[in-house]
Amino acid sequence: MDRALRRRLEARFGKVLTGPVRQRHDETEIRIGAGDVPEVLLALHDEPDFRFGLLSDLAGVDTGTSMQTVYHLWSDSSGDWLRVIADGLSRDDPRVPSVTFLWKGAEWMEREAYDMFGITFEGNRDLRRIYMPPDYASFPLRKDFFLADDASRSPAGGVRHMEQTHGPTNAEAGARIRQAPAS
Amino acid sequence: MALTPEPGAASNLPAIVTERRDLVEPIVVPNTLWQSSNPVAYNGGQDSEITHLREFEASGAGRRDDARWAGPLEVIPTKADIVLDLIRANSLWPLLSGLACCAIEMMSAATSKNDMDRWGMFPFRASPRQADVLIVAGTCTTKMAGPLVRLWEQMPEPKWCVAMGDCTCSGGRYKRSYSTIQGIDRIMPVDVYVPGCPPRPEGLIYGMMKLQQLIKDRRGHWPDRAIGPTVPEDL
Amino acid sequence: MTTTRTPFDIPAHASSDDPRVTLDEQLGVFEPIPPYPPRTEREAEFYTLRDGEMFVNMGPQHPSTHGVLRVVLKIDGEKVVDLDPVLGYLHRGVEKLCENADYHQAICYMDPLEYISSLFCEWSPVMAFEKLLDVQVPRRAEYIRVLSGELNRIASHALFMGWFALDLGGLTPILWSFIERDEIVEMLAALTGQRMLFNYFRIGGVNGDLNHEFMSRLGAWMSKATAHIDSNQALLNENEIFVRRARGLGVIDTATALQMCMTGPNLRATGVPFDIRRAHPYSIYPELDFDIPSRTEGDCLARYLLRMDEVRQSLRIIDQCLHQMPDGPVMAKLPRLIRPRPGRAYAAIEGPRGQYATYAISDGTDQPYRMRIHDPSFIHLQSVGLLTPGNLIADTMAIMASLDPIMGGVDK
Amino acid sequence: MTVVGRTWDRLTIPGKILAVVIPLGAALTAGLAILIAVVGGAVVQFLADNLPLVRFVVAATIVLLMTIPSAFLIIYMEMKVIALMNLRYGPDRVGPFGSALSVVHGLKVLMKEDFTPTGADVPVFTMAPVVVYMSSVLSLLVLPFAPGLFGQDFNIGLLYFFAMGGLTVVGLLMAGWSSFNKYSLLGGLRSAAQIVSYEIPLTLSVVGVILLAGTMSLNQIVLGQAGSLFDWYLWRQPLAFVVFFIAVTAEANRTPFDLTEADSEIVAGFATEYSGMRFGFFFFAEYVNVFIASGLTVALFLGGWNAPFNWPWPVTVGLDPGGLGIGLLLLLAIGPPLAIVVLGLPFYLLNSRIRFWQALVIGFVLFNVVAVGAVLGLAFLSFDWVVGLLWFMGKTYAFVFTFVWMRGTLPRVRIDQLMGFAWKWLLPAALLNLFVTALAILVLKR
Repeated sequence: MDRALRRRLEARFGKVLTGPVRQRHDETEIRIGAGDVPEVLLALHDEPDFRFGLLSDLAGVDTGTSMQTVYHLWSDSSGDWLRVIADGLSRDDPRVPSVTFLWKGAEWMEREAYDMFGITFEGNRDLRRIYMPPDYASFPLRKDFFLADDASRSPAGGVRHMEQTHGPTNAEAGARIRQAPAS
Repeated sequence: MALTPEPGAASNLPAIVTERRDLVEPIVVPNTLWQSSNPVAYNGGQDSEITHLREFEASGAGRRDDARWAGPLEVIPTKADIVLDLIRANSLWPLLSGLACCAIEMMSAATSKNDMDRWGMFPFRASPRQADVLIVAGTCTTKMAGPLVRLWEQMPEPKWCVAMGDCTCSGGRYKRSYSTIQGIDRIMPVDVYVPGCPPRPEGLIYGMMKLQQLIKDRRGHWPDRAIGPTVPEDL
Repeated sequence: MTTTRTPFDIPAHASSDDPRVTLDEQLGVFEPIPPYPPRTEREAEFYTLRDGEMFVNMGPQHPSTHGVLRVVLKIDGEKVVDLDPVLGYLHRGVEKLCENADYHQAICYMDPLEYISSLFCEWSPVMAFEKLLDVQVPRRAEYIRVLSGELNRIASHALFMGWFALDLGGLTPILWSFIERDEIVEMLAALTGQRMLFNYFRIGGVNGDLNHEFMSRLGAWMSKATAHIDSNQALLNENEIFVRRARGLGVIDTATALQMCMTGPNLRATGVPFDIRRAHPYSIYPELDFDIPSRTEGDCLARYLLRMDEVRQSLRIIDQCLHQMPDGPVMAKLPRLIRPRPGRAYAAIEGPRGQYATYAISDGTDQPYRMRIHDPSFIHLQSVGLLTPGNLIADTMAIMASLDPIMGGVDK
Repeated sequence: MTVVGRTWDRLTIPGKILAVVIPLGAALTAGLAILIAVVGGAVVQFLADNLPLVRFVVAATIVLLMTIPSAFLIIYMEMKVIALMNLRYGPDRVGPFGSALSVVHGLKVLMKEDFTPTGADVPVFTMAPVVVYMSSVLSLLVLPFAPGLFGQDFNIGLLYFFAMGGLTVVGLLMAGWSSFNKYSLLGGLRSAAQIVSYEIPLTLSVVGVILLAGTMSLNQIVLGQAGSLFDWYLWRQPLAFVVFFIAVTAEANRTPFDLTEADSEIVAGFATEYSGMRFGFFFFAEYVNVFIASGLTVALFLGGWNAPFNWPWPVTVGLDPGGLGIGLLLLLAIGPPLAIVVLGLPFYLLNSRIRFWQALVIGFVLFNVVAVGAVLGLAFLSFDWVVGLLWFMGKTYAFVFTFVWMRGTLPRVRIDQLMGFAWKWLLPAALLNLFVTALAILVLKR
């Protein structure tokens, strides 16, 4: 656990952070608003204090109430993985600036997050579905997309793509959207 | 064993198949024994739209026996068919198409340790036009279903299909997934099922030898093929 | 003067992804152009043909796409002008399935991701779950993990060698490398009970201790492994045709590789000795003595040779593991039903292709709330679009093979 | 049920066969006798008047028929040799050591559905395999197998050979164009570029040989190399030999120049859309081409049917069976049974588990082997064409093995390397060889 990194992060991004800097095991976590993603990541990438040169992972998360995009970074100046969570995206129209200007390799990861969650990355010049076919309408990894108990016994026999045809409002009584823990 | 549909079953589905004729027709075997806890999840419980095999059956093109088995060879006495089947059984060129994990074991079956070449199954043809047997090795997803069916239809008769692995036989570990086909016998006829996740190369070779036996028993005859899962006659 | 043809000029026809395939009666042509107007800038740019160019649809069934990848090539004669990889033909929805399975079951879904290096696919989620649970893994279990993992790395690199040669037209190397791979896989089957999808790592340890058959097979193999690897490489390394085709092909420099988020051998071939085993140590790797090979050329030949160097380092690691392995249990004491406290964990390991990472979120139930799988194949395949344009069709396969993507991992 | 029907039913199966065959044979014999009596003389006269034509037709037919077994043999050889190089067994179930497998593959291909894709140019699509196959077969016509054993001895034999070999590219281009498939098109164009490029060094490299032999007739070229190993043109034209071998490998579309059907790049090249026997024609033509390439290399540079050493002793088999008189009949009657007993007796005496009749069977088999061997040996000593054929085939199959070996070992070159190699290295080398040869002849003859 790198205490110095925590102090440096708090000193540099104190105003931008929307939550406390958390540390557990070898991970450091900061939370920022969606609009601050380019500045924060650019600073982390370029400034000599941080030098987070490697984008280790980019993921979308559906917390049940809002959307998040999560960036994991690696730096040779710190022993920790840095997790940057862009929080509070609306579930109806999640939008976040793209980081392809920094890491061109983030393009496909953003496409994947778009395909699975419907998060729009502004600035990504190839934001289309990557896994599911173009005529697919649902976003499978959203929490209001329910899996069948056994797709092979369903009427369509699993031959077609499973689609989400109902919102949470008309879900049956047993169906409850899982919500992420508050942490 | 007589089973009656449960009261909650969807009414627009065809009745339980009873005749062999009916077994040829449907792609999706209607299930009346079970109902999804969330029926709307599957686009309102509609039938599959993959109907090409059904249309093919309806067109009657499959019933013409042109150049498939007899054709110009009809003049030769019937006993010649035994020889022809022997020849076909001993020269099975698989299509070089692996879908997923099982493809590695399929390749392993063809390489030095388990040498499929010994039975004349080796030249993996890259083009479906020259292949005899389609080994569907690996998970078939719904996106891959169309290309896979096209591959099958591009292969010239007589042709056979071997479903290798649990995913292709029945869905396997992806039976809940939103994007996999729960057994490729829903979209194309299958001659031999080789279960396992993945089966050992010896398993595949055993399946291919079973296929040789089937060919010698004249199983590849198109009109005799049942499309859809193998359902007991009395169901 | 160039004439352009846009997707709008093409009469509507069925998509290749549509199972109801209908060929246009009059044309009889199946162009890979999508039947809808372009939705992104890049799509519009790609699916517009200039004079003399044409599309070639490579895949999803093609001998050298390493699975069910579909690549739409825009070619001008033999020269590749541009290409558009179309993924998803093996998308099995693993992440969603993991969210609907409990923690032990989720590991079971990991194996088929990168099916020739399954142990690494298990390793990163297992480590992430252990972080969530604050479990200390017994040292013997860590040693067994490293031992079996490095064996799996050798098997994976052996197959890489074979495929790379096969895509360059060589017939024999793949059969020779499959001999090594089969031997290793049989040995791991003696240890784990399965040939390919081992499902061996458990939260808090491994499934079973080393057994006699594994050890005897390993000993027999180790005594001749170096000689086998040398003879296999002699078939390629001294082959003029092979070297001439691979050298200077698909060169990528360090800055671009970092921009493309590359890791593993593909990054190390550009001169950065970045290896998570050293850069962000995990398991018992800090205690082991091994080198991180790196090369500066960044071309296909460097990527190939680097992997062959890694095989030798893996043999060193296996040797040390066998000598230093302590006694003790191989599983931590854990309840049957696992309910970690709510939290988030990220674990990354160094696999044969680069960084395998898992980001797991727990909400206090027995099922992961979100499980993100980061796969190096997915990242590396992306740079094919960067490296290929300007080269020939035959080079496309060589570049793709040298990056060593596995479609199971790419499509999840 | 008539009398005939009842009689027919009582017959055994051999009886039924004989009952059909004997009347049929009698009728045919009678008909043939009448036919020969009526038009026989005229036909014989016509044939005698047009002997070259008859010879051509017979030779063409024999050559056409000969390609199929030799292709089967080479296919089997390739399967087995590559398998052994890959450290596996290869085919071993169908026939002894799997030797029937190539025939089985061929027959299976014959019985597959014949398929024409939508949008194909049907006449061209149908003709392409025929063109490819016939160009291979026609090349064989001038290849000298042995003294007196060749299809036709043209005085422009080599030119004819290259003309026919160049026709292959037309067939491949037809296949690539008419298939209506982009992979096929790429394969066809690749083959056009490749064969046209390699035709030039190929032809130029043999000009030195032509200068040395003073003729373009393959027969004369082979005769010019008569003598020992050191009279072969290989030693006088080493550079030409290397250039020729590389170029002929490219002409035959073999590894490492098999770009036209590179299955890891363009699925199966020009043959992508071909199925059934049409594909079989391509498949066979490839192996016939291998045979032709090897045979031509042998004929031009390795002395053709000449033995690699001067035959050290004069062979005269002064056997006159007529001299024995009635003894010949006695020998024929008594000799074989006696030989069978003599050959089988050791097995009976030395192994107590073998019964007498089994020993006799063994003796019979051994006697046949010995007799066939004796006859062949006699023929080998007596007829120079048997000797020549054996030497020619031995050398040719050594080259076929080399082709298979290269396939098992080498990766494939890239198209630009392929073309660059032809134009930058092979062509200058062939020209250099030509100038040096011409200069040497000029200087030495003066």
